[in-house]
Amino acid sequence: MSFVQVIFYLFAVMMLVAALRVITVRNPVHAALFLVLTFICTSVLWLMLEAEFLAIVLVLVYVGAVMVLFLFVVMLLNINIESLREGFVQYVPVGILIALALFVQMIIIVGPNHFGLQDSVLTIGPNYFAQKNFAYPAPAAAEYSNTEMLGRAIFTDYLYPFEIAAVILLVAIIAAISLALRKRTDTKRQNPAQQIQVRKQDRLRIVKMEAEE
Amino acid sequence: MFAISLAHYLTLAAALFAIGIAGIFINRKNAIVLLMSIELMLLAVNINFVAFSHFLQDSAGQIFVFFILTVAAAEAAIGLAILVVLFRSHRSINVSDLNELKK
Amino acid sequence: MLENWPLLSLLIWLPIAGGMVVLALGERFRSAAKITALAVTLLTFYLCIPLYGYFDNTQSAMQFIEQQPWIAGLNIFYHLGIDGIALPLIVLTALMTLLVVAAGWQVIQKRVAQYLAAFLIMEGLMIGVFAALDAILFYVFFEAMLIPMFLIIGVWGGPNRIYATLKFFLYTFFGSVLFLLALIYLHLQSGGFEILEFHQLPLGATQQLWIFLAFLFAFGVKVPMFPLHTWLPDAHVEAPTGGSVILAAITLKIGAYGFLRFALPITPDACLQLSGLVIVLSLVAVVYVGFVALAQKDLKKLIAYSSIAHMGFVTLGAFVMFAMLADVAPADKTATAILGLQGAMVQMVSHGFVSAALFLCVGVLYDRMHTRLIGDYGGVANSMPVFAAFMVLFALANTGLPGTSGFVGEFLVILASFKVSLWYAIPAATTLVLGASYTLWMIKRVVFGDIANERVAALKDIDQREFGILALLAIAVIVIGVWPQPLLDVMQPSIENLVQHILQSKL
Amino acid sequence: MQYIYLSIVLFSLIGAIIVGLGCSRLSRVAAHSIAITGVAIAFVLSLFVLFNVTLQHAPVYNGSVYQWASLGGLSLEIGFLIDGLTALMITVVSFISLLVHIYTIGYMRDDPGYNRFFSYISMFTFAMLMLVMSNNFLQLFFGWEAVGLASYLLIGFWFKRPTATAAGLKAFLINRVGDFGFILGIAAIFAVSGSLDYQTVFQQAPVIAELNVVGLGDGSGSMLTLICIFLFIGAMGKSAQVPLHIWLPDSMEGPTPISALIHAATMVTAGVFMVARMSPLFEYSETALSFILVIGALTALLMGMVGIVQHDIKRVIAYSTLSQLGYMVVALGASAYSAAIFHLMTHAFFKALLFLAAGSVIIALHHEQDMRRMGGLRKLMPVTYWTCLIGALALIGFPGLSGFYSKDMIIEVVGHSKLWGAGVAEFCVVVGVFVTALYTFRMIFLTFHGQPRFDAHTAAQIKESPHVVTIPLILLAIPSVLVGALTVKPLLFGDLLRNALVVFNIHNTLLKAHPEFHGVISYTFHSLQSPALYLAAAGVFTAWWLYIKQPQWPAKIKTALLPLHHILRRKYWVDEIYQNGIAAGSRALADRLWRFGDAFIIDGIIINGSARLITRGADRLRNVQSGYLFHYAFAMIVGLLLLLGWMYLR
Repeated sequence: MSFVQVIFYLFAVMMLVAALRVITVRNPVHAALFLVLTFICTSVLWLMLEAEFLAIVLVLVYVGAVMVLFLFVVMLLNINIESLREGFVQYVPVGILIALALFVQMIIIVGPNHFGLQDSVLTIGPNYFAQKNFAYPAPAAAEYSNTEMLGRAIFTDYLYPFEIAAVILLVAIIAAISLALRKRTDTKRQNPAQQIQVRKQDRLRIVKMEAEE
Repeated sequence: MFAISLAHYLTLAAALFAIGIAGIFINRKNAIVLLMSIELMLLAVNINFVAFSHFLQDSAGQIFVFFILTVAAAEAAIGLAILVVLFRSHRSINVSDLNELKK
Repeated sequence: MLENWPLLSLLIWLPIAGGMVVLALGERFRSAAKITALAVTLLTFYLCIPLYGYFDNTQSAMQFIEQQPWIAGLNIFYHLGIDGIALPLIVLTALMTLLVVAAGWQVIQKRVAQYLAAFLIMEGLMIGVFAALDAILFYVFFEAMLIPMFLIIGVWGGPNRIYATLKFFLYTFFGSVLFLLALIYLHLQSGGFEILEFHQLPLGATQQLWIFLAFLFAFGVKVPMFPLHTWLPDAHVEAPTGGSVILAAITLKIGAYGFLRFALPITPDACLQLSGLVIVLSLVAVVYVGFVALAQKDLKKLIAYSSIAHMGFVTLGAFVMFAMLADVAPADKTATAILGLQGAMVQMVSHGFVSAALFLCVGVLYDRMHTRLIGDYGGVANSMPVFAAFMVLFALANTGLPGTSGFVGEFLVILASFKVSLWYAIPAATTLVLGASYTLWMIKRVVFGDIANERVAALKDIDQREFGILALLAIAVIVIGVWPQPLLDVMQPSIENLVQHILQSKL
Repeated sequence: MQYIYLSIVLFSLIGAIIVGLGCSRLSRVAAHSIAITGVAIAFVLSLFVLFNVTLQHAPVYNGSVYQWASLGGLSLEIGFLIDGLTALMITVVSFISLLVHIYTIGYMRDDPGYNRFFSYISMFTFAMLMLVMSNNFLQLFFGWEAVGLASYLLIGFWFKRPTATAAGLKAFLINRVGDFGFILGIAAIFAVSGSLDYQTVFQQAPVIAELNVVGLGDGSGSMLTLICIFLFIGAMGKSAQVPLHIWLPDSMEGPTPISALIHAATMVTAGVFMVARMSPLFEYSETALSFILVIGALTALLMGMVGIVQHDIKRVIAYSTLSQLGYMVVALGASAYSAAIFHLMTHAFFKALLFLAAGSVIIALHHEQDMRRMGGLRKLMPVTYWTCLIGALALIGFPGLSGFYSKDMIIEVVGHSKLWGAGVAEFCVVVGVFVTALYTFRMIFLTFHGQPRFDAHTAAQIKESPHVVTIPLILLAIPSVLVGALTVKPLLFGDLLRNALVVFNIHNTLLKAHPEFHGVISYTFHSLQSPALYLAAAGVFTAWWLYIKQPQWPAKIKTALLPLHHILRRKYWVDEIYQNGIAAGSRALADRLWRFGDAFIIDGIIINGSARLITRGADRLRNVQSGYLFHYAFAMIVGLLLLLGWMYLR
């Protein structure tokens, strides 16, 4: 086993285990943390695929922002875990069954031989992972910069989609804010504009009283 | 030499995807974990994209992942915002309580 | 100067833009909205004058052509143009909208601006239908027209309006979906959506048959032809007066216009093959619906059924020549076809005036009494003599009395059908008896007799506004009846051209 | 000349329009002056035209006024055909119309609808003139329907009376049944000849006579017979022949001037005029002529008999009109068109006279129409009595009076007819003479002779009618006496109508009856030998015996012949058949068709049924939409599984 293989298997197994824990742990906070672990393992695998920029983005944006958001929400909401886990055991067999079926199907359909990357029809077995009439790509040159390459592509050929993606994000921000924002009526705060506009008669009431003996 | 081939990555992604699916089934009432399962599935797809991009030496795959990340982030943000609103009005994020459309 | 203007576009978009303005003015500027609406309809009607004036009725080709690319990828054009068949209908549309706006002046209390805007937009769309030379453009106008009418019935209608609007909408929509299918098929065959190219398109017998069936459904619902007619009485009963007027005067004509513009020239052989069916349905409409009209207790329903019977004459006139035997001399066939088609066209225009007038009359009564049941009336002539005179005149026109427009179309169609066969002419001629029975029996119960109740006694005769509207229609009805030649002249070359085309087999 | 023809129709139209539009604004004097001026001008011009045609032998005028429509090689025009027949008809029509206009001033004096009435009768005059002056079928049909319209409006003139509006509706609808045949006849003529112009069609008559009907039976029916019968159905409606006669007695609901104008003198004669005008066609079809003969004969006898048992003075005259129309139609059937026109003319005068005289009696008695409450009016209303007596004598055919010549001629020509049904017809018309005399003098005796049967209070108020009423009576009495003797030669044996009528020699019964004409006097004496005269005398005598000499006898006869009396009183149940059979039947049919056909089958089953089906189906299908998120997710995943499976298996 080469070093690359060791790394790959190590992180692949770690990722799968973490993913499994995401869906099985009782506490959503733990689930979120396991999800973070899954992402981190994935970013290592992406580094191995020479997608450095995306690997870093995954950690920075996903782990750093999205997952934190998840954690925030989970902790913010006072969730009754027990009611949510009703029927958990009952559905485990179904879930496993369907997941397995899907897995098998995907291996067959989305597997390499379906795309003409392997010459045999279907060989599930030791040769399944062998790459036949398809050369391993050469390692990138030293001066190659994945970020630069992506940047060039995004700002030239994919400019429109990029802008659209930006707008989508903007929309998402606005939508999220407007959804989650609520006017609280029970807080006490000052309104300077109103304060300035106050006139005497609003505050002062002159009451005439009989002089007491 | 037994290098890491495309098939390795595809199989891994398939397994991750299947776990995501299983997650949806198992946690069918917990909206937050549902969202997480969806993230897992998206991640599986992304792995496929990056792997193909690498082995086919085509940067389009990575660009696509870039956009998927954008959309997924947006989706997560809005999904969570909805969850917050939902929780405020229902005091629960139990998916079984969410069938107002039918009524 | 005006002849270089895009008159047709103006006629279409001016009312639509006017409708938007009226809509924007809204309820807060009620009177401004009303005046704008009236001004727009007047201007639109005024624009019909140069349209008629510059129309060259010696040639059969399309005139006032405007063509702009619209959806280039599918060869769809913004292509407008009219011939002698469309011109009278456009003028009729402009006139009727004007009358409807005037008729709704004080009557409508709820959301006047929206009401008027709906009619203005409707007007533009209807003119668009008559002027479109591109099938998709036609289809868009044809469908868009449903929306204002749907709203008019649904918002300002009677108590059962939801049922009526749904029925109206579903019926029409069902037909037009089939129409769209036929258009797509024709597009695949010809590569474009030009109606005039469709006319020349060679089609096999089976293809024609299916296309014709689609057309038959689409336009048969609109006309409406016999088994597809039950939406009309309901829609009329529930619609406000203006809605009924437009529905009867214009939208029914769009069905018949569709037959003349699409079904006859595109699928002449299928028309020939199925002419027996269409003729029988038309005759059933005349006889059966005539009887059904006799049984009605609701004024509007009665007039609605009478409309169906009269539209039966339109379809009869349009199809009767196909039933002529093959061994008849071509010249004879052409003459009969021209007779039948001219009769159908005159009947359309005449029915536009007469049924509109009758619905307006019912509207006048309804505004005062808030009932449409014949039994609630009686002796209206005592309290409303001027109105009674108008109503009797229009009723007589409805019975097809010579000297009124109602006679011309029926007479020509009966002449044409006898030329084809005795057995078509006899049921057609029963309209003389049936039409007179249901119309005049209604008149007897509503207008004549002693005053039925104190509400009738308290009726006020029509005011100047109503008088003006009814007088205008009365003049139109009598002028066409006494001298139909100018109307026929406008249509003659186009109809001759159409007849030349449809009597040639495409096979 | 063309302008004169045009002005004849236009002046009466203009009168109608001005009075009609200015209905409520014009004063009564202005209204009747305008209307009467219009008709008077029409009358003077008609007289001029008649002189022009008779004395100066003006050629036949046939020209168009304007083109109504032209399409596909067919030209429909409005135009005039002026020959002897037209000239005679327009003179009669405008003369009687003029007198009725004048008479109306008195009769309708107290009516609130005075101006409207003048507008209607002027319009009616216009329509009738258009009808008779037409040179084509289109205009003929126009006039045909327009007189129907005028009669509808005039019968229902007192629109507050339910009976009047019902009678108006009935008249219009029955006429429409006739028009149904008529328009089919016109359409048939167009189909075979390609034209609606009289001249063109008549020229093609020999060709048309050879044609057979396509699609009828074995294809051997003659087209021309079909056309003629269709046209005659129109005439049956307008001229009130059995079985389309029922509207005429009911039309007596209208004001009396209308009964005189429409239902005696002009409108009902339109059918007779039309058949005479179409003689070039009818001559070719013996079947149609036989049909006409039999229908006319039945009308003549049966309707006369009903007249015997009527109590309403106007109804007696109305049934008399029916009977006399039957005579005219019989003459048409015997191909003696000129005799029919001759009788039409004489009848127009004396029947208008009778109606106006009856109207005079009715106003004097304050709208009392029942003869059982009259009697002894001879002294009180001398002018009315004498003019009415002249009319009655003319009606029964008193020698020398106008009716004598025309009716006697009809009886003679029927005897010479060789057509199928001529025997029956002859029997009917001969017996009809007795019947006519009986009911006419029954009316005279009941009304003017004997003891007054009204109370003294009424008697004190009765006085002779004003001049506007009596002058028309006198003016009508004069032609009722003279016109027969004066015109028998030019009409029957001269060439006044020769241009207009076509009679084949084989059918020429007139020629057979009178091979030569030796002058009016000898003709009169010749007729004195005929049995008709003695039958009429017997009728008068019977009436005198029953109603003056032995007034108790009628009641005895009535009990003795109760079934017969019943049949006559019920008018052969024709009204009941129409009312309960056809009208009620079609209403019931209409109701069934609506409720069952439209409401139940189309709306109930097809439309709402399909809607219900969809609703129910959707209700089932809706359960799939649980609203639970995981159900949808599950569905998606299953879909994904299936998709992948499909991709693999592909």
